[in-house]
Amino acid sequence: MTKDRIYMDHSGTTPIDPLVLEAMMPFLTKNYANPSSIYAEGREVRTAIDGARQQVASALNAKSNNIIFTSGGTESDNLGILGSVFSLKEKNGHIITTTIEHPAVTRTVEFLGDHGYDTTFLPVNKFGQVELDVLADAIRDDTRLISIVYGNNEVGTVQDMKEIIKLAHERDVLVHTDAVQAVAKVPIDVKDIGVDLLSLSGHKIYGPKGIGALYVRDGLKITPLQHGGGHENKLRSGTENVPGVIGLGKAMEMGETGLTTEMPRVKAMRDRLLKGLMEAQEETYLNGHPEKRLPHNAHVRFSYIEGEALLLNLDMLGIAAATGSACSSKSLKASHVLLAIGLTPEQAHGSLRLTLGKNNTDEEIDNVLEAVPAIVKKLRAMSPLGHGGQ
Amino acid sequence: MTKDRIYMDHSGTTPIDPLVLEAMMPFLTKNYANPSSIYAEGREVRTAIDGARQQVASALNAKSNNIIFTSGGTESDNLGILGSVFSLKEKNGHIITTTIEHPAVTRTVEFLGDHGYDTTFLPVNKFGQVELDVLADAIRDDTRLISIVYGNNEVGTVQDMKEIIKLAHERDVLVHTDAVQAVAKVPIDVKDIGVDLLSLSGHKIYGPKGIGALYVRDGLKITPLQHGGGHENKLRSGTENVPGVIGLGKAMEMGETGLTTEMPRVKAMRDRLLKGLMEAQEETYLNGHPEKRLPHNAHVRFSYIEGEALLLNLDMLGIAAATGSACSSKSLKASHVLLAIGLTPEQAHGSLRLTLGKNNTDEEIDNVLEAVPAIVKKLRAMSPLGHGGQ
Amino acid sequence: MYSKKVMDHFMNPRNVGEMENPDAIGEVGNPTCGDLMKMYLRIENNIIKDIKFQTFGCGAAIATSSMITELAMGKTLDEALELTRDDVADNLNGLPPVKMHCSNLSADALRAAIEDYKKKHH
Amino acid sequence: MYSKKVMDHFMNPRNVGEMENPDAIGEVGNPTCGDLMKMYLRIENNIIKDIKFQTFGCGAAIATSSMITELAMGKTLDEALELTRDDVADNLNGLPPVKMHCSNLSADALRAAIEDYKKKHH
Ligand SMILES: Cc1ncc(COP(=O)(O)O)c(C=O)c1O
Ligand SMILES: Cc1ncc(COP(=O)(O)O)c(C=O)c1O
Repeated sequence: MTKDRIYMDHSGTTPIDPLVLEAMMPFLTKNYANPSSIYAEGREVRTAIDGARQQVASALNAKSNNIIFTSGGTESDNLGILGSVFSLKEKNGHIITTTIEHPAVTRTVEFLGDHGYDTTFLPVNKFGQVELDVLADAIRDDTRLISIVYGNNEVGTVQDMKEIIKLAHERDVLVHTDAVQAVAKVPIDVKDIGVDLLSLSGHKIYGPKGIGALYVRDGLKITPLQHGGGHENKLRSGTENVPGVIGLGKAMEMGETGLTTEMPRVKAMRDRLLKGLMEAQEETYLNGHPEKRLPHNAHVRFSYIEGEALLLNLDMLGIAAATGSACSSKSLKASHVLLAIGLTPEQAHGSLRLTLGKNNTDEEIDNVLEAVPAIVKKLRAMSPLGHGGQ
Repeated sequence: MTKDRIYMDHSGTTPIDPLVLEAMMPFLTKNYANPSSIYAEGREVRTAIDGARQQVASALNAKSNNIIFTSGGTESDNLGILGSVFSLKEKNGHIITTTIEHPAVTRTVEFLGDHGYDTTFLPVNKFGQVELDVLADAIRDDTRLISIVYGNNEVGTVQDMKEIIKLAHERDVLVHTDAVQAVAKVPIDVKDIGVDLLSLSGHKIYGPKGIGALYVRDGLKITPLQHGGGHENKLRSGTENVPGVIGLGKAMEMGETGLTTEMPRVKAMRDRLLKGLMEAQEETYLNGHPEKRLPHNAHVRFSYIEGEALLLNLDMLGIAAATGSACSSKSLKASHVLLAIGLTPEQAHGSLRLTLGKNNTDEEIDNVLEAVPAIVKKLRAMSPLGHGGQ
Repeated sequence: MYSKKVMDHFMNPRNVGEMENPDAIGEVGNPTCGDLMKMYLRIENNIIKDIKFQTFGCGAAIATSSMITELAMGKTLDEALELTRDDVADNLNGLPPVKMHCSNLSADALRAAIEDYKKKHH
Repeated sequence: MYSKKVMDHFMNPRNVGEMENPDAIGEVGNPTCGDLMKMYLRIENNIIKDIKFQTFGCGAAIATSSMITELAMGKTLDEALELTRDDVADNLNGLPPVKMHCSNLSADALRAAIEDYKKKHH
């Protein structure tokens, strides 16, 4: 990304932090040995993997043996959900998730639905929150697993995970949470919240793409999905992505520190951005919860315009952002998350997601606050709806 | 790996070629965008992925749309086997594989065996070859898939894939081949051999770890195993491991070229190494086929000694190698491949695998030819068996 | 994703805006994609003397709207009626396949406007 | 994987080799791992005056063989009989768990040799 471009799509992916890359470099060059080998080079790599596993564990207040490395958040979600459900004695039953999950969870639960399980997709309130009484009503005697996204990737709503898990455990139901967006954004202590399974991904936290991890609490059995040489404590086979593992370890360590050093500044920028966007023109609305939201996420909706057109205009001005518009997705369906919080398809179309990162500056916020209102104005003038059309 | 060490475990893994790493570096640094994004940075990455896919395809004489990127050879094997079998109309039947597969195939076929499929593990002859008449006899009317390793990762035997596939197709049976070790070692033309599915892995061909690909021939349907955002033409979800993909593309391109530029020199070194090892002492035997073998693989067996002890001694002398000894494996079981070619457990123990690479030198061959016989002599002198013990 | 031509028409749309007292208006929408197009015509002697559009929609929707106004301007109604979705896409040097059916509504909008005119002047 | 002490005993095994006319021989093998150990004793006045071993096996098997010869040398037969697998492992600063049961046979080999001696001199 050239210096003059402004990158505000950190929920899409993040650059690799230079310190993370520095930690990875030896493993992309001289330390290339296979960690399963018994010679010195292999043992050295094995030790490094152990260290990275400890880094990931520590950042979550877990232990090394709770951590399974995977190829990313998607695999972690698949393994967390299918692996735990398949290892239960009962070969069917009921699975609960929400209407605002990432496809990695939605499609996986649907897969279970296609294979003999009952599934419930819980509605959320207009802020994108799972309501505890709605959840309580949905739990059945044969409910096996509840999977709820910790921090939503679109509107940024953060769930009351501790209460959700408490409720689930009172009813003896396992809980998986997709924390791909929440890790390194909000403090997460797996012991404190008591979660059973938690997914995370490298490339959302200044680590590399193609690596992720699944936390599995002590004593919980999961069935492996990928069969082979028995790597990762026999739970996930495949030669270890060593540079990825090392990068994820470092990124988790840095992410934990960044919660106090970086995140307050990011949140302050985000707050100023949100305020500025809301004040710049009429009929502009916040999506998601005003307080219980990921600290880097600004998600706003402008009536009468369409998101792809907004993004392309921003792109021409050098600003990288995301939208909930169907027109920018392959499926051409409006964001299921925005529909779930009660927007009409037309409303969903006009949404803009700006997700900040530690490299963003106040000056960039100023630039975006200048650019967006001008584009909204231009597009509204073209629109047959609302202001433009009347 | 320090310069004075000698690395001869290229079937375990390979260093990343500096040119491969050079191709990857932009994607580990500035080109970090998510290829699914619509802004300029994302489109640029998408274009790069398309280019890498073309590189992989070209090296196999396939087309871009035949290539699915995965997290490695293990995932490719899982997806190739399970994905193709699960997409068939018939929900059971018969699967054929061999007794010399990598665990990524063995365990996957066993998984099918545990889930209602009949499985046959074909024996091989003493050279590690699948015999066509044995295969022909094993095929049943309800045989759905045959999975056979192209070049064996231990003894290096290369199968007559074209004949195997011809036979299978005459009987309307799909063929998957695990070509993780064969790619970039022997020429592979998927059109010419007519294979249906083929697995490969980055880190065996001077590419990165944690990336692989599955070739799927035109018109063949597979069922995805990893559910999510529908990446990889809806067949394998998960944010693309972009640096890995780019690295694999470059590695495949270089591997293709290397078949004529590097491999003859590697093979000549291997031949000299094998000859030297066989001549250095009595009761030394070649494992695998004398000609139909991977050009970089030297696999020999020394009576009366045990492989882990041999490896550790080599390691102390700075030589990295592998063995078929149980004692160096986590399971403590002797190599199933060596047992399959007819060795006793005691014989299997005394095997040494040296797999050469393009960075090995004639001088290193000299060093190994000096080191191994001395160690064999020393260990035999300690041994209560054979020479030592009598 | 989009051709240079598409981006040009999208960023600098021709004939955009509302028309005062048009002779005809056509409006179409595609529920799948949520695009909405409004086409205004000024017609003299069965010739399109002026044309304007308003579009709620993605880049392709805006670009195709702009393109059809260029294609239709000055044409007779019968000539204009022959303009197809493919004409629009071709003149834009192509559209992403997924957008071909979704956002390529401008020929329909033009047709709707012409029909509106014919109905009124029947 | 292996401690320094194990590697030392493995690379420089003490008391390795065959013994001419030993007073006793013990031989044990572990079919799982394929290790085979042979222990030779020279005994005077119930004291182990000399001990030698031959081992077919992995690093741990060789190191434990070497270690037990050091531990047994000079001991009375009764003292030597009290040496356990754990003594061997402890004196080597530990063994990898997987090798504890598999390759830690040297105490058994020593016991077999002593029993061989007792049988002969009963
Ligand atoms: C909430 C959430 N879950 C899962 C994923 C998938 O993770 P990955 O991109 O590593 O496959 C993502 C990111 O795309 C995400 O935002
Ligand atoms: C023949 C064979 N198949 C499959 C694999 C697994 O590939 P990966 O290490 O990329 O998971 C390997 C390497 O370990 C192999 O040698």
